[in-house]
Amino acid sequence: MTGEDETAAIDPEEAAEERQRLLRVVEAVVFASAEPVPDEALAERLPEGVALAELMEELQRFYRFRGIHLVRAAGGWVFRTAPDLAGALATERVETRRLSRAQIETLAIIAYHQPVTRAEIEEIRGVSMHKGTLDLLMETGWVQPRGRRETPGRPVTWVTTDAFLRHFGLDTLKDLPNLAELEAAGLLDQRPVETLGETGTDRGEPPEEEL
Amino acid sequence: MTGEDETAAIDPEEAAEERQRLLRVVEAVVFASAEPVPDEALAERLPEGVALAELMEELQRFYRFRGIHLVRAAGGWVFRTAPDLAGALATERVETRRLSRAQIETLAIIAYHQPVTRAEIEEIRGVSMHKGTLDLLMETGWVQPRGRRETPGRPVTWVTTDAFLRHFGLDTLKDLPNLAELEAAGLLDQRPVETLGETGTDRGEPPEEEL
Amino acid sequence: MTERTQGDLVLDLDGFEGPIGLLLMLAREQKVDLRRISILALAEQYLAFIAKADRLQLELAADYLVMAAWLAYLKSRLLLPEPPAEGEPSAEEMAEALAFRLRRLEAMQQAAASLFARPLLGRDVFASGAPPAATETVRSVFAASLYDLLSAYARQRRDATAQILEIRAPQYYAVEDAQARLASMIGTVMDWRQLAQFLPPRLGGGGDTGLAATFAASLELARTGRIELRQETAFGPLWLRAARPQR
Repeated sequence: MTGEDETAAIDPEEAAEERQRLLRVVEAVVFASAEPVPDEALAERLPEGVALAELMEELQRFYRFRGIHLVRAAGGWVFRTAPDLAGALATERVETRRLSRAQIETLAIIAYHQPVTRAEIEEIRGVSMHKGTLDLLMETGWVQPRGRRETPGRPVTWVTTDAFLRHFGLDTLKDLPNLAELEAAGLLDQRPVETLGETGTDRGEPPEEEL
Repeated sequence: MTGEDETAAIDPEEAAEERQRLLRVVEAVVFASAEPVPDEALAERLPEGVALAELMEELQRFYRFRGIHLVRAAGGWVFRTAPDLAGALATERVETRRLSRAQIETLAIIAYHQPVTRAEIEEIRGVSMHKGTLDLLMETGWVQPRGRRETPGRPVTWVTTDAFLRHFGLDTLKDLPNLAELEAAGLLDQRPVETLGETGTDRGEPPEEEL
Repeated sequence: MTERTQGDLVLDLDGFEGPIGLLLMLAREQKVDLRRISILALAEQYLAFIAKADRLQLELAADYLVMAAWLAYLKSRLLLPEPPAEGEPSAEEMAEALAFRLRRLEAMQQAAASLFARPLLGRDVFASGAPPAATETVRSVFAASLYDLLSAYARQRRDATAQILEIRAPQYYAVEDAQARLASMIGTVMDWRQLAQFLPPRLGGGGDTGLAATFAASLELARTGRIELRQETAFGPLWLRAARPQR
């Protein structure tokens, strides 16, 4: 019996079923593999004479509009999530970070004294500012540089943002209580403020250097 | 404008497209996750009011005859290769340590009787437990001690883990095979058989079973 | 020991899983539903098994012998029914308790078989081999309340105010310093000069400790003959000059 005779003897319905089974096998093999599966490795799973390229093309076509795609990568076949869904797949892990004492003081000085230069902040605080302080405050989205002081060197001046107002529940900067009001609220009393320990950020930023 | 007006305003074609997009999103999310994805995690990705159950049913139906299936395991959705392709995927098989008969029985007893103490397992099996039995089951990651029985000595009780559910393809413990029948037959009752005091751990040093 | 005849026992030592396990194995030989099993027949089978093991000099664990004794007792109770003593279970209750244990163990053995007959992960079905997509991003939320902000500002202002009120540590001018200063200066001074001219400039000439220390130093230098002191009136200015070298 020759191969040709055998092929001819196969019931077309059976042949379609067999093809479907082979599609399922390569689908499962590619799915289960940790690495892209090369053509040769897939061909090994299939009976002699099966056109792998056609199978793969059919499978690829099948997944074309789905959430996962069958793609070629690193010399083999692999399933990947559809590139256009990258945004929808992105998950956010929210990490709560506390501001260090130096950072929140700087923020407060910017809020009360804006527009204010870095040197002025340092003068008010009486200590030099750590490099990362303004960077981190920028990261919070609560401060931004705006304008320059028309003095020698034309230093940048810092202001608070709308996000600052939103975060702290203020309508305008005028809502910030003045010193007298802070005093009346007892905020100027001599007592340790423990709610703002020197916790710093999770990044373990070094404390500011005192001058 | 009322909500009804808004709904009515939606183009049916657009709605179908949006539904297709959501299907693709959940498909990709489940595919991309290392662990079964709980309904809540999927619902978070979807707009308010989308019937997740329907989406998942449609997706599950879509994969029903494919080489990979969408299934429930350990309280979430996950893709797995089709069980009937096990033979074709034999090369992917992970060699796991063969469990002894004693270990297999002990695992079943923990699964069906949890939380269950070591003494209770011994009582059911009618033989004292070999030291290594629970150790090895712990090593598989399928069982763990949790809680204590509030009886004299406060013995530790044993339960199965999520890894057990994943490995055995169970969504929840309620999906244990024949659970309802066993319960109905009273075979899972906590029923100390005091008329047979000849086994168990009360006696000094029962011989350990053969492994 | 694989020879198997009707009613005979199969001594399959690998299958030994305690007396209850053995009883269950024997019960299966009866090939009837466990709910209809004859405990009496089972007890006889078990006792025959133990006797045979004994003949073959197989070492059986104590559990098996204890069970044998208990079954012999049960058998006698079942054969010679008599009302049980006060508080003691009847023979039927004892038989039922044993039957329950057999059913329960059998149920667990079947459950184990059903569990392992499922499509198992890593054996029959496989998870996606692809590493999970690295789609997680970390978003930082900064925790700071208005209270934090205001109290920080208030504290900063309070500290700044406190700095202005700070009292400086008093500066003390030591006699030793004054003596060294005076000695180095006087070497070049040939004329009479007022003591006030030798006060350290840091204290602006008016510091009490500067004056007192310099005065004490001048007395010491005069005592050791290095300078000469002169005062014309009481409370008048004090004059000093370097001592004339002795001829």
